[in-house]
Amino acid sequence: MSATASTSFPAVLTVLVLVPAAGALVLLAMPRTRPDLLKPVALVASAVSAVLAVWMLAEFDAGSAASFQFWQQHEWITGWGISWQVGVDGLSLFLVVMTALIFPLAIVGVDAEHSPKPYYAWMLVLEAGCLGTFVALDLIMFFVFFEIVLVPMYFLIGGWGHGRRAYAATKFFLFTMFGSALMLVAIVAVAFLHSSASGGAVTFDLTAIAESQVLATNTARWLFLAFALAFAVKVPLFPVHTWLPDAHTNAPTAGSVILAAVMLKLGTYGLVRFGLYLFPEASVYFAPLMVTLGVIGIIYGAIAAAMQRDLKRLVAYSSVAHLGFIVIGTFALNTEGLTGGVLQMVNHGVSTGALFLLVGMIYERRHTREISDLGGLQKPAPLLAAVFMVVMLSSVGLPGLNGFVGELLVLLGAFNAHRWWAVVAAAGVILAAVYLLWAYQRVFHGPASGANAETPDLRWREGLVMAPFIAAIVFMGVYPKPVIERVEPAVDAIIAHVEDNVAGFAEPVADVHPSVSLEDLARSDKADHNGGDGNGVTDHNGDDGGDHNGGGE
Amino acid sequence: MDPAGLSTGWYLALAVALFAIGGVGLLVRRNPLVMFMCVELMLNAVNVVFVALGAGLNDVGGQVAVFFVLVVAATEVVIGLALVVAINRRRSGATADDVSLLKG
Amino acid sequence: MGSVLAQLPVRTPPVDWTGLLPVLLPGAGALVLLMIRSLVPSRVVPAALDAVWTFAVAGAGLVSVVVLWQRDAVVEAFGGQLVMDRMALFVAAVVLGSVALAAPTLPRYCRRVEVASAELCVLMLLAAAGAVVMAGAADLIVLFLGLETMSIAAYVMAALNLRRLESLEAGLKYFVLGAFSTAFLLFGIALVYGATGTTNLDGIASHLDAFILLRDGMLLAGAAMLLVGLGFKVAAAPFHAWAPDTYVGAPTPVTALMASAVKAAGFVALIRVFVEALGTRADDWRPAVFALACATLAVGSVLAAVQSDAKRVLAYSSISHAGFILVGVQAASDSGVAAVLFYLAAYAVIAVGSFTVVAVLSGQRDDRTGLDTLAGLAARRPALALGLTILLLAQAGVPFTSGFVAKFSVIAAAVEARSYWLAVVAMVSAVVAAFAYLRVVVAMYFRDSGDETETAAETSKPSVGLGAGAVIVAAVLLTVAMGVVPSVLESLSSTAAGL
Amino acid sequence: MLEAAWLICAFPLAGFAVLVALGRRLGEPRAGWLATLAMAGSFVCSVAVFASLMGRDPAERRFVVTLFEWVPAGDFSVDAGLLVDPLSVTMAMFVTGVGALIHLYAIGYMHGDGDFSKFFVYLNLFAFSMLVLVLGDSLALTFLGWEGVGVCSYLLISFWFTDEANATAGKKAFITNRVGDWGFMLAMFWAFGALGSVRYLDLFGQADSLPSTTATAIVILLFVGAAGKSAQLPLYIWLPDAMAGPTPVSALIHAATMVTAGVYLMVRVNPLIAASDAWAPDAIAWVGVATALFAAGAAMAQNDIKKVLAYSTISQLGYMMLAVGSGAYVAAIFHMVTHAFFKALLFLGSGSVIHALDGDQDMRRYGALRAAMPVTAGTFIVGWLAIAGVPPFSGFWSKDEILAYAWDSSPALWAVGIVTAALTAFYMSRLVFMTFYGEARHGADAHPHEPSRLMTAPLIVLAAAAAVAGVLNLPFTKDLHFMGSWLEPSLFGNEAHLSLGGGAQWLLALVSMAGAAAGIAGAVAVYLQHRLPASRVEWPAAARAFYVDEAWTRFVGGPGRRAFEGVADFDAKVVDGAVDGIGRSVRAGGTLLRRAQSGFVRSYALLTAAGAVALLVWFLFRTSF
Amino acid sequence: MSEAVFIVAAAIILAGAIGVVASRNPVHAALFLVQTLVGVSVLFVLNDAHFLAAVQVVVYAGAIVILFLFVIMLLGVDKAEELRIEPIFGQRPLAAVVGAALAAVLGTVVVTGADVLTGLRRAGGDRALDGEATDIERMGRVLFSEFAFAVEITAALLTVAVVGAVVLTRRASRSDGPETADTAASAEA
Repeated sequence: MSATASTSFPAVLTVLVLVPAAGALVLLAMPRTRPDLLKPVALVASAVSAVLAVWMLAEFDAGSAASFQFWQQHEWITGWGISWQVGVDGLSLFLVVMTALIFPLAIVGVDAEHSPKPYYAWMLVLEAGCLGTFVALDLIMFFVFFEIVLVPMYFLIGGWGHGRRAYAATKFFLFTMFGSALMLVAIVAVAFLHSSASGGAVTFDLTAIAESQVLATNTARWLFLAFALAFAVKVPLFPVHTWLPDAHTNAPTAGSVILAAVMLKLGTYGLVRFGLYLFPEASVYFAPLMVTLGVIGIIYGAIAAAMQRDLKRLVAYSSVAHLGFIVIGTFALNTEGLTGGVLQMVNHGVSTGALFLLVGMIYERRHTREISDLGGLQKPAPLLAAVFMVVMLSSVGLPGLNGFVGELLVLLGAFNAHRWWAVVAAAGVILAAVYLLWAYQRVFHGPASGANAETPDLRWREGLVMAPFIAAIVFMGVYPKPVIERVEPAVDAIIAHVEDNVAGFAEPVADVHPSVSLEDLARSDKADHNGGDGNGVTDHNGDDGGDHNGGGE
Repeated sequence: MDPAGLSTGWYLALAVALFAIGGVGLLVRRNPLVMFMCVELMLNAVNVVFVALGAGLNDVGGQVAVFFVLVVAATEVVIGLALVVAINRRRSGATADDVSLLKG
Repeated sequence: MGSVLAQLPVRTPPVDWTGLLPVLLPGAGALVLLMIRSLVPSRVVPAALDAVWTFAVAGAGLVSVVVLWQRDAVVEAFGGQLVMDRMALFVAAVVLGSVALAAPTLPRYCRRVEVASAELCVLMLLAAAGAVVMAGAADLIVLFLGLETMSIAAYVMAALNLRRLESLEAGLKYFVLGAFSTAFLLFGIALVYGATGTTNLDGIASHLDAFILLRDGMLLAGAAMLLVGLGFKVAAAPFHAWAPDTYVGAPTPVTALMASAVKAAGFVALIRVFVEALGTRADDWRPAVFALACATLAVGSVLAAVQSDAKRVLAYSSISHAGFILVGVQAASDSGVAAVLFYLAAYAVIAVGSFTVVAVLSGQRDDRTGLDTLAGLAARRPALALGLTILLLAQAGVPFTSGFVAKFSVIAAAVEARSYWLAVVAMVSAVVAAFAYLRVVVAMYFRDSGDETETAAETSKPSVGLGAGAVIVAAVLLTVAMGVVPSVLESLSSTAAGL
Repeated sequence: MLEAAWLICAFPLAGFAVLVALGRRLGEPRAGWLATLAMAGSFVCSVAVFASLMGRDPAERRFVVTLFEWVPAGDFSVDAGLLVDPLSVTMAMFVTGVGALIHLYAIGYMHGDGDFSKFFVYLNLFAFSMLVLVLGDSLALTFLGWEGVGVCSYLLISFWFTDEANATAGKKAFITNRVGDWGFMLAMFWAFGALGSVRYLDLFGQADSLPSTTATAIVILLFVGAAGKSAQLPLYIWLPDAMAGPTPVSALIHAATMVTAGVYLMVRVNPLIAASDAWAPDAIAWVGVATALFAAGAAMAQNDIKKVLAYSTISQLGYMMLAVGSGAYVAAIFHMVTHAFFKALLFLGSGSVIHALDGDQDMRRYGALRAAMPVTAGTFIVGWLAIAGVPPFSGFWSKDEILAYAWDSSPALWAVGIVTAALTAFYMSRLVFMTFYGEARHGADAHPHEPSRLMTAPLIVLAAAAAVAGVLNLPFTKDLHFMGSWLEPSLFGNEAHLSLGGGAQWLLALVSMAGAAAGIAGAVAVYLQHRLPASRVEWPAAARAFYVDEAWTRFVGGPGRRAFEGVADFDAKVVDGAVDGIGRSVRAGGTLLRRAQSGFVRSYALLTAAGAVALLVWFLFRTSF
Repeated sequence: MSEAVFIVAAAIILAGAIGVVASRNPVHAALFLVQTLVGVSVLFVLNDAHFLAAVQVVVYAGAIVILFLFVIMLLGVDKAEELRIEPIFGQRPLAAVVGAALAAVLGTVVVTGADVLTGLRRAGGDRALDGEATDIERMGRVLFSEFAFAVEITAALLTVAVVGAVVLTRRASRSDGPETADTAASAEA
């Protein structure tokens, strides 16, 4: 993929990553006497990068979305061929924007329950890490950010979480660390094998390695597995998903929001950027496996979600199901599927992030997440219920809201690639309705008794936090085109890359016929009339449909 | 005169035996002092090896090495005995097995 | 006739005094301090003098190292016996640096725990001198003597907290096993000498280059024995058993030194003997080192995960780090050596820093190191907790710390040498070890110090003190700096490795 | 005017938006009026569109209004576009028309409800979705409306959510529909896979190039969807429960419009049906007629007035599917329209009865109400005659046409249809007699009274329509076959041509009249003259709808739930257990290794020596002697 | 001739060694040690290392063993050690096995490898043993030329020894008696 630097503000991505980090340092330096300033500072820091991200979105050249834009490279560890190389293309653009936008919302929306200084500091570090992961174009740099995000999240869960927070935090840290342990080995192996095969110096430059496919088939497959394991844990795919429910359930609200909205995407994004792009052949080879796991995840996650007694746990498991869609879309290996997958990354970020915020609000009001303790909240809190309803419907995949577009494309793509898996996966749409509507009914419907009856409705601030989410949900459902047309070129490039580098692989597409215009139809009608206008032509009647002659010939 | 009249192998065999005995002694004796003596046995085995090989190589290096081994042996004994003394201050008649507070 | 020969002058080798400085300064400094302390009555000179002096001497040594580094010719400091090449200088820097980092903690520590600070400092410096000798040794005999100087000093230092029986026990165990392994080492030297006719490292190497041994039994047996002796010094399993007990029993600053300087010296010896002298026989010893590395990694990380004492966790973790460094040795390549050197430098800083934190917290008798005493430290001393956390995360290999870069470099070396499985084992054990560190973090952050009955007085607000504070801050800053901009240290270590 | 067809959808959408924004501030009754106006506006638009469409030459009576590109990805591209053709406009007209009337009625009916404005928010949203469903120019867009109406019905059924039963009913409706939607989606994917497009025009133009198996698969999958929406066996189960919603909702959504979407869809894709294997339409026909008979049987024994109407709706939908299956698309639409009139009428009537008796829905406590509420009674009776198939009321014509085509396709279908017709006549008469005739059985405290004008006006209009709608499509001569010729352009000549001559048709008509008469007579005998006790005809099996619903419930609540719990346990115990197990085993290994660290220096020495031996052995292997 | 001497010396050495290991009383052990040392010095003589032989006797037998005896007396630990019981389970059998294995392995390697020394035989130079110089002269020259630095370091080594001995044997300022409960506890940690 070619790369273009931004003329007006070349360092935008670097700054984007560094601003939150700097904000964290500032927070640490803040005097203990002014705790009231902590949140504003954190907010400003994250808001700045949000603004930068939006500016970037505006500047982004949709025409050349397949190439890395705002591209920039600095020396980092020259001796080992490691460089600070950043850039965004259609795949990462919206993930970056979403990340940069969700963090301020999460910071505004949720106050630190205690010790705000480290809390906001960790949040900012987390933001820097996530953004870094999405913009990194150097394998080591990617890995570095991919790993560093564990630390702040670990402390957020352990320090501000509920329940078995220490257990959940440790489990999260070790599980994901184990996943990426092998990836580091694989990364290094890729670099060395690449340099020895291509005779060049050792480099960890993603594009350089990916564009010159020099690895032996078998080696590439092994390495792919090492990468895939890391990403599968992050995604998470069945059966390495069990850290997710614990982490989500015990994390503080903001933590779960970020975890769901951003951090799970690190895995799916990695699968595209470092799976398909780096190992096209292996991706094709293992596509059935990945799709199978994805489908299992969809059904399995949905069923497990339906049976949860803890609202947050339920939403967590729903993520397992939704991420399954993304994976099958990715490994459908055609434009529709992959586009849908990328779209779904953003959609899931928005709707599940919003869901966790809402669950957090409910918890704040009722101090329980046990579904059985809740009920009838819609009476005292109609607005909350309404917002929840919209978000829920988008997560169910209702047409007209964002969830649908992604799912539709994913399933379309999957249907052309792995028909019967798509048939099963589509059943996941039913299950989504089952667990979410059931949960909604148990929480919001029915008579409100006791404490439930006094549940306060949405406050202004909360409303303002939710508004952007709702807006995004509706907009991306009604008019996803601007997003798609920025994503698709990059997707096409990836698919083309796969096709070029895998012998005998052709993108599984629908067989397209020339589009039919009204005129054609009218003409065929004419013919039909002239033919059929005689006295009762009997070969037209209902039961011998075999030789019905349809509208056109 | 010619030491090769008697093959180096014999010396080495002897040394190995001595070394092994010393090692086993260190493993089976509980009195720290005796354990140190066993270490001395092992060092002497080394000395034999050095001298024998040096002779075999017609090289003085072996003897030089022995010289330094002697020095080191001396210092080690000094420190070892000092340690034993210090420990016996706290626990008279302590055997090697008695000092096992640290474990796990 | 013999009389004729007797007339001939003895050709004493040329001495390059500046080249000798890295050895001379600590050695002479030790003697000077010894004299001051034994001649001048103690009320005249302040108690802190020992530490300050040690720091100054080590600093001076560092300066001399820097100066020597500027020379591009290999410095034959003392004939062909002490060759201060770049690697030697690098390790000398690590050794002296760790001494300099360990010193500032001493005044308060020695006063609190009542350890004879003068002798401690003297021994520290002498040990450092011995370590530097090991680094520069060009001859197995010299290497051996340097090693003994360092080790014997270490035995004594380990036992120096005379009021604490554990300390004496640590000394005794270290000593007995040390002597035992020394015997093996010597036997090894003897056999190699027999096989190659020389104890000079270059001599050995060139001899093995020049001749294909028809019968290499003696050589290989020697190699095995050497591996035992040196493996013991770097605490490689199964020769590690002394390490946990000694680390825990020894006065904490001494432990810090053992984990940093002593380890560094041991590894440089390993490199000198195996990678350089026996490099031609790498195919024979690499599998053995492979096995040692795996065992060390496994033992270190798994046992660290089940400890309930912070100091012991660190002890076992240092074993697992030894395993990582062995991975670099196993690569038997220049990049492997570079990785080892990088790791040694990074880990020296981390180790001294972490053990200093422990030393600050360890109370009157230097034995309050249980995890429960750390409970709620974050609330009582946020800065201290943060410092220790960063150091622990660095040990876990979290990015943007020197620990990550170090691990990366050894892994890279291993992969480059095509020993993928060793790399995998290393990474997996890193995860297990991470669990151990996280337990410490959990204790500090997520567990509030509930059972603060009698310990409260002592541990609730431990006073860090200027020296220790400075050390910790320095260690943390260095750790992070080396993680964010590793290229400096990376280029240094590769130069030292002759890359 | 055709370009402005989007206004049809725009009006209710605007109404929805305004009501969301400031519905609460508008309050009652203004919110209701606003919504009603929106519907009226959109009705006017659709009439205008209809007119301008009439102005064109039949072959030109198709028009596509593309608003914007909705989802363009790769080969897949769907626009937010409206397909304006006779079929869709017909639908649009009666949806908006009946809709407007029911909105009007609802203003009165929902009087005093706390969530008055919210009710109309939902209604307008529903109308919008329904119109998108009808006018959409691609399967995808239809699906958008399809799911939209589903959600609205969910929201409206559980409108009074404080009652668990309503909430459950709403959920049931949505989920059951989702099962159908699964079929719809797959059909959409398959169509895309086969033709690279889901635009109707492409489907129509290229239907014949499809392999017949593909076409069959698509049709069957679409029918699964249709069966969900249009409450065919076995997915009908949600509709009877859906009566939990407010009566206007039942009238609008669960009688007149939404439930007919399935039929509309099948008619819409007639070229695909034409291209599919013969068994596909037959299957549709049989499912339809089976549903019709089944539901009619169930309706005979219901005591809840709305349940009776619900089952009768299902049964009538069965008729429509029968029509679709036998290629009588015009008849299907014709019956859909007439049914919309009289069933809406009946529901609204029942609504005002329930209203009058303070929400009591049990017919056994009704009786002799015609005196108290003459208008309701009168209009209701018109509706009754219409649905019972008594000429010249509308129902007779539409149902008769369907039966004629059914006979043409296979006499067996016709026979079942006739029986159903007789049953229909019976249970409707039963309903009327129990409600308006006989002696009053309601409590003394109840004072049945005629509802407000707002509510009676729609009744009268609908009654009129129900009475005369038959003229839309009179069978006597081709020229009177208005609807048939009007819908021609949408059917591409796939409409089956009746093979039997006029005489035969007359004969069939007479038989069906006889059937209707028999049914009414039977009802008179049982419920007016009490010749034999009602219990003889109301068998319990029918009262419980032949236990189908129970079976479903028992399955979902029993094995289904257990399976789900099994999976959840598997996750908690096996998968997660494995993870924790690894951790535990590591710790176990650690504690084991700790033993080796015994603290005895001599054991350490032993370990060292052993290690030395091991190394020596290894090197011994490497030596060459 | 030399064979006979060797055999006798070897016998003495091994006997002494076994004596050291087997004698219950440390004093006896020390004396057996002397026996071994003397035997070794005989071997030195046999190899013309007269200087070393002398040093061996003087330093080892004369100094070190005396040191041992002093400490034994000082601490009064000259009581017989009970050798029949072995507290650590399986220590002795394992020790025997390991010792035997060690001997066996080393034996095979060394003996087979040694009868042809692979090292170079140096001709002439200060180091050659067959030169005219006496072994003392020879060692002197080599020690102060080639190994001068090593000799220097021994200074540091001895300093360490002295300092260490002093600091360890000096009475601890405030020794708090036999360890108390909490020491044990901390040791458990």
